[in-house]
Amino acid sequence: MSVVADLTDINQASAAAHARRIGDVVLSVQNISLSFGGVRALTNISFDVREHEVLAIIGPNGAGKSSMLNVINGFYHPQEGKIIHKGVERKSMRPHEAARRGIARTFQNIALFKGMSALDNIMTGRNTMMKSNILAQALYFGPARREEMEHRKFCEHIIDFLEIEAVRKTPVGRLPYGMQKRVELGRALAAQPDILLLDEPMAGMNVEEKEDMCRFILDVNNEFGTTMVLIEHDMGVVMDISDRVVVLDYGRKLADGTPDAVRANQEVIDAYLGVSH
Amino acid sequence: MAGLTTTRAMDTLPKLLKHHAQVRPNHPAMREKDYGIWQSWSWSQVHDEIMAFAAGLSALGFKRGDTLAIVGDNRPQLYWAMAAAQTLGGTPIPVYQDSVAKEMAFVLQHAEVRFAVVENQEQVDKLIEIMPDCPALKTLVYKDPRGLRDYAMDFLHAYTEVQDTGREFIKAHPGFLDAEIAKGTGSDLGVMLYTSGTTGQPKGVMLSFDNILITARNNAEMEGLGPDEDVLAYLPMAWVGDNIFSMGQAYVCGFTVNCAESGETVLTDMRELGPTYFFAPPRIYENILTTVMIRMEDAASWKRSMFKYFMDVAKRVGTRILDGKPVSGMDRLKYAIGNVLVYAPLKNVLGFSRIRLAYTAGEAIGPEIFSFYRSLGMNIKQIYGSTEASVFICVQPNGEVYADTVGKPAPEVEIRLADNGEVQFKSPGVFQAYFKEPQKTAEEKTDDGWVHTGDAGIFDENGHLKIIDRAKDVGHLNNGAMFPPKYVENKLKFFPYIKEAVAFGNERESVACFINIDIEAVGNWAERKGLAYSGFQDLAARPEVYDLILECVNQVNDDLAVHPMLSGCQIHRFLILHKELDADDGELTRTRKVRRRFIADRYADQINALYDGRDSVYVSTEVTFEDGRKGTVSADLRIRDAKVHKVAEPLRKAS
Amino acid sequence: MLYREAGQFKTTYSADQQIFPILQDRIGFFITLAVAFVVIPLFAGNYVTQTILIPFLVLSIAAIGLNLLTGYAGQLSLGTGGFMATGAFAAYKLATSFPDLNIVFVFLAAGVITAFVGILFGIPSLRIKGFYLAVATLAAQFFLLWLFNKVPWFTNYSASGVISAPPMSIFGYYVTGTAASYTAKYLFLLTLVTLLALAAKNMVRGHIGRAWMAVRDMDIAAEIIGIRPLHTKLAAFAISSFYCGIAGAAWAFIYTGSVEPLAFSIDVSFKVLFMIIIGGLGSILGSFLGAGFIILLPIMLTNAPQLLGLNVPVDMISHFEFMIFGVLIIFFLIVEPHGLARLWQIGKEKLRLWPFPY
Amino acid sequence: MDFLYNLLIEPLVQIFTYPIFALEVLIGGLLSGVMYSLVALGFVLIFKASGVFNFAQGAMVLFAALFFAGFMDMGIPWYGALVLTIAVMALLAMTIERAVLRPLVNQPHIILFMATIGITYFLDGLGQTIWGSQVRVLDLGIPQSPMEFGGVQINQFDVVAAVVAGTLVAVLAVFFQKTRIGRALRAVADDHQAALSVGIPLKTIWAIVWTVAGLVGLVAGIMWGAKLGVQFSLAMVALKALPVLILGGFTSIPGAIVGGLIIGAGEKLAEVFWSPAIGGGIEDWFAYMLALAFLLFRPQGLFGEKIIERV
Repeated sequence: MSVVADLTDINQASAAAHARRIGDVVLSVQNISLSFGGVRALTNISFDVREHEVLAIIGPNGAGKSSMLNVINGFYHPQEGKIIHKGVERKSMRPHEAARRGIARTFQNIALFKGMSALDNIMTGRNTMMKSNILAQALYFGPARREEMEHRKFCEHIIDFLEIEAVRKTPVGRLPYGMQKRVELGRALAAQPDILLLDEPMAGMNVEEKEDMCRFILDVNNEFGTTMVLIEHDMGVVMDISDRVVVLDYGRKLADGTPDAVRANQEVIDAYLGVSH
Repeated sequence: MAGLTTTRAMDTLPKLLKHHAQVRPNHPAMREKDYGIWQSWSWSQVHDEIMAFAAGLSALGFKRGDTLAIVGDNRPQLYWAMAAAQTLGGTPIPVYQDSVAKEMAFVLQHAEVRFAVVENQEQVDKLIEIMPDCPALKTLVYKDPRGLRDYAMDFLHAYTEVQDTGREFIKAHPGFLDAEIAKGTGSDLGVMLYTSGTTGQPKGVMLSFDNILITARNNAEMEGLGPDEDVLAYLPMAWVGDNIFSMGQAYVCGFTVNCAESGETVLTDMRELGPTYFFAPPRIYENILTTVMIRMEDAASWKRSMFKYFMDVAKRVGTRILDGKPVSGMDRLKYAIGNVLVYAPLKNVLGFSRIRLAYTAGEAIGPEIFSFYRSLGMNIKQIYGSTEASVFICVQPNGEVYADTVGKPAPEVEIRLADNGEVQFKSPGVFQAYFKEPQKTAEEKTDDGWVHTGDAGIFDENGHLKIIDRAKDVGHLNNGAMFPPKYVENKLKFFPYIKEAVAFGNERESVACFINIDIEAVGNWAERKGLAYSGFQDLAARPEVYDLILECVNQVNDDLAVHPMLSGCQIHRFLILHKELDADDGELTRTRKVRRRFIADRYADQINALYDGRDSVYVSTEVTFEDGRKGTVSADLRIRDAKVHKVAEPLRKAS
Repeated sequence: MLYREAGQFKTTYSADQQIFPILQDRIGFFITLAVAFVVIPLFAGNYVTQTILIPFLVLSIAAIGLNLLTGYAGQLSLGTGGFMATGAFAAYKLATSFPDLNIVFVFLAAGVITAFVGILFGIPSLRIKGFYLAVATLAAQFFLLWLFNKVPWFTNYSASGVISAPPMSIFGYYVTGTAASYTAKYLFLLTLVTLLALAAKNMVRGHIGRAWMAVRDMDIAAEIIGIRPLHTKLAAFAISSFYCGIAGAAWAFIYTGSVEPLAFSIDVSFKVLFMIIIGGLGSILGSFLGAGFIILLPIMLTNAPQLLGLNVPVDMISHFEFMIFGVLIIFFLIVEPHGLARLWQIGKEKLRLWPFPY
Repeated sequence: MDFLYNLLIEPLVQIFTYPIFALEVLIGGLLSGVMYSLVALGFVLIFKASGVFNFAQGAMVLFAALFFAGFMDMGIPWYGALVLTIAVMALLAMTIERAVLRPLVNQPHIILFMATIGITYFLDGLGQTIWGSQVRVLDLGIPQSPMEFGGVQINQFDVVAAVVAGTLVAVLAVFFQKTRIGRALRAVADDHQAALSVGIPLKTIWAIVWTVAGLVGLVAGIMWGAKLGVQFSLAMVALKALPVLILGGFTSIPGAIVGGLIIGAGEKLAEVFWSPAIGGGIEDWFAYMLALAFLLFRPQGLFGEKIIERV
């Protein structure tokens, strides 16, 4: 897997970083079970996410990975189990509440706002932090204007960070796939989340694009110390960039541990790695 | 320029910096397209930034006489670092950031660089890699912390943190920097630039403040540059031009230097900024022109024809109007309309709207490209210069701009032509020496300060210098007259019908030449003429084609005859080759330069035929076809005499 | 061709974020204003002012309002007429109950009241989307009209059910009632429209605007990045209704002077919807272009026969009008589904890149 | 206080004191609800097949009625008129498909919706240009007089209408279940690719659907026309069908029918027993309010299936 090879050096650097920086549990998923009208999507799933770590959730299609993310950010409401986020316990909450509590995510099929420019898309990520009332905006005076400028400035840093200066004002609909993925990442970052959920950030990318995306993910984790939970199919990438891996299969948790530990786990090998990938 | 005389007193860049910080504190000194807008720094801000960094450097142990390497794209912080080094009496050495580690290692070693300021992680990695070879190098400062978070080495410092310590340092030692600046004099070493000579290792050209500032000021006064210019800094900082335009002249005039967002965005940034003073090598102008033509191809037909019509108008009168020559009212009206419909919008889209002065130099620029921009009303001029001269040797004065000259000697520049035709100059800009290379210095520069350019040139009747060839390639006819083959060949090649030409004459009675027709151009011509032909060889042999080429040759002779020094080089006889000169056959270099010696052997008989009066000669050459097969082509080549003017009575310049 | 953007570089974000970042556009804008405020009042006759300019301005307000809701927030509404009626009657009640209240306050208050009504009928938008919502908004249309018809209190118990605006003045000039000059009416309206349009533009380029567009483009994603759907949609309904309310008040007080609920029938709702579709969804400029188009079209249709020297029976003409109007609408939707604003956009780009095609 | 009494108590008192009358009202309501169902059916057919929210359905009802009445006034016997009108509607459907739908294919739904409003204007204009705007009585010889079923008075016409409507629905059901085209149409509703795989080009399918909708409109038009006379206000009947749609769901034929019945019954009852309390004329909006109230509890309508959103 060429991506892996190219990544190793970056990886060592960041590995060192993590060793220093991984903290204690910020999000704890406990005995989550979810079903849609009888169809079981998740069965009694539990795992912890620690501060500053990159946690990968892997598993064959239909293993319930996306559902897991949807539960974490409140889009699905599990029938059983609870989620403890930053010490606060909750069974279910509306997605926008989750967002306001610092959980951001990107989507498997890009979910950008097609009608808006890349910049505006990223700016929407700041909306939760923008306070000026409607009247102030209508007049666009003092505080409202200043607020806009400050947030624009912040977003420009993200744009610079993700190297999308050139497409800043292009409507996202016109951007190539890889770029859209970056913009989406940017939108999530704009919210300065403490947990970032990435749903197959590299799906459908070519090798270079994957490399870039890996670099960005690691840089984000380094520069901002953002905790990351990501779903990814490319085992090479997963083993490479993640500190811990949770393996799901048919809605059940098979394993949970360091990449090497998981690689060694017989159950996983049978259920997953055995499957051609 | 009254504006500039005030700066005469200041003989170093740091002194000029203080001057502008006082005289025009709020005038923008630098801009950089970053985070989506043009971040701006006024002169007083720039002054403070530089002072802070200088202080920080000295806190890190940078001392008078130290050297500071600069590696990276054009970034304000890097320019400031140069000024900071100069403030402390040290010497900045900008390095080509794209040069491979080995070259870079050589430079840093040779210049005994102790400090380096680099742009980002990429350069940091590169320098760390070569550090073992550069024992002197002890301190690295990086501008962009991205990705360097985990680099623990203690010789690494962030630009901003250096500035912070600097600000502390200034508090602790007020007046220290002013004292340092006061110590500086014009004779101090201002900057050291490594030029990768065609042969051997790069040489460190040492330029004093006087070299830079006097040259910069002379040119600025000649062109009337003021503090309100905007230049776009996009050419490598290690190149002498950038030092003169973005440092020397910026500090002399106090105008604004603008840094592009990145290499890819130069053109868009250019369009946004609309510089007033611009330099670019010919190929850039050429690329822009090509893209213009390509983009126009896709335009609606009515638009295309409008474009074509007005471009013709411009070609006819644009340049004359620009040079203030008389033009009929009707044409002026047409030009005005064209300006509204085509020229102004075009310049706007290209970002040339505000240009008052544009320079080009390097290799010769194609006359049609040159006149295209001038006809749009853009004052583009050629200059002739070198690193050793702090750029300016010759400049085309306003109103006297010709595509085929490099202009008159720049102010305070003396030029003499050696008997082999080599151009030699003497000027305030003449470099001090090559660093640690006394004998190389001696080769290039006489004790009384004349510098060899290695170019052969002549002065035309308007006192403009023409560069005709590399001096070493210039030969002599038996009558002793100078014979620059490339010059003759280039003159021939300016005709679309002639693709290649090889001129002979060194140690011979007269000049004669081989000619390669351009199959495209001549082919079209033949079709228009209704002339049927079976292929290259057939077409090349046609008498009509010979007539066509003969006209070209005669015109060249007319031109040459005008000039006393070159009239001897008129082409007496020529033949048209039966095949294209080809790199695969070893007749050209891969860069399509004629390999004279090879051709001399291979076509010995044909060359003799040119001189022994035969009117045709048999030739049979081995050729390599596209698919690599070898074969031979043979033919009888006719030889024609050209019309030659008596050298005795040179006639008026034709046209 | 007219643009000279080289050298118009931005050194601050506020310069980069302004409504017209390009100098030539700013100039154009101010010229337009100058013409609207100075030239037109000087040269436009009463007929033109009354039959074209004033209704144009009034409906522009409504169009902007609906565009905020439908074009920006993506909530299709057919209740515009109902909301305009609310504005009209609210203004009437206010003006008659507090005779010495300034007309500006009357209009604003009417707008606010309508905003609340709007929120009320916006609530279903939380559960239902698209055409379901559109149909739901028809409820507002019919219920409100019925209300103003049936409850005599709204018309101050007038037998005819018709309300007529009391004469009101601003800066000593009458802008409603018979005493008001057309120029006064026009200038008052124009000022109102200018301010409201600017306010709208500011909102849509601010974070509330982005929230609206986010909900429009992908409501799920919007919620997941922390945009509150309830808050956002209701805000859209409120603001939109505020504009429609003012439009209604202006219609009743300044345009017609006296009006009955039927004047705000569902046809009005459709007219305004046409305006924003033809003008361009999600474009303030489009609201004006659309309003202009829809106002001028019938006028031209009615006058066309005379111009062509035909005399057609009146009812015929009205039927023809219906047909041609319908055809033109369809034709236009086929030619440029994105509306006049898009055409304008394209033209502008061409000028900016002139002489290049792209 | 009075008002509240009239609103909440009085109607119930009425209902329980005159149960027969209430029953009659209810049945009357249900029967006229069938008419709503007819119009709603037209909407549903088109929405199912082409995702177009066809606002012109009402106009088509009027248009059909105008032609039918027009032809009969010209002395053509009713079956002749029927055939002619059917031809007209088919022609109309094809024209619409060719001139409006095809050019606008793949446009956002709102654009197509606007287009159908355009069609509405056009049809209203055309119909009246051809047949004039005066009211036409349409006499099918069906007695309006009430008849008695075990003490319950029922309007014969309504019964006939109900029967006709019922038959039509049955026919449609058969058409959809049994015929190849019908199955294709159902396939289209599910997804267009499938439809194509059935081997019937989308164009044809649309033309057919619009024709069928036209026929449904024709029947509705004849019925309404016969009841209220053929006039412009018929177009407004369409608006009555909209709340039915919300209730029944845009894509459900049974929904359209049941919804129609509910609306019809509810409207009549409210009209008779409640409107005195709030001053009459409530049929304009009552249906909508009813539907709206209903929606808040069941957003996907009566028969619409629950939407599971995914990301």
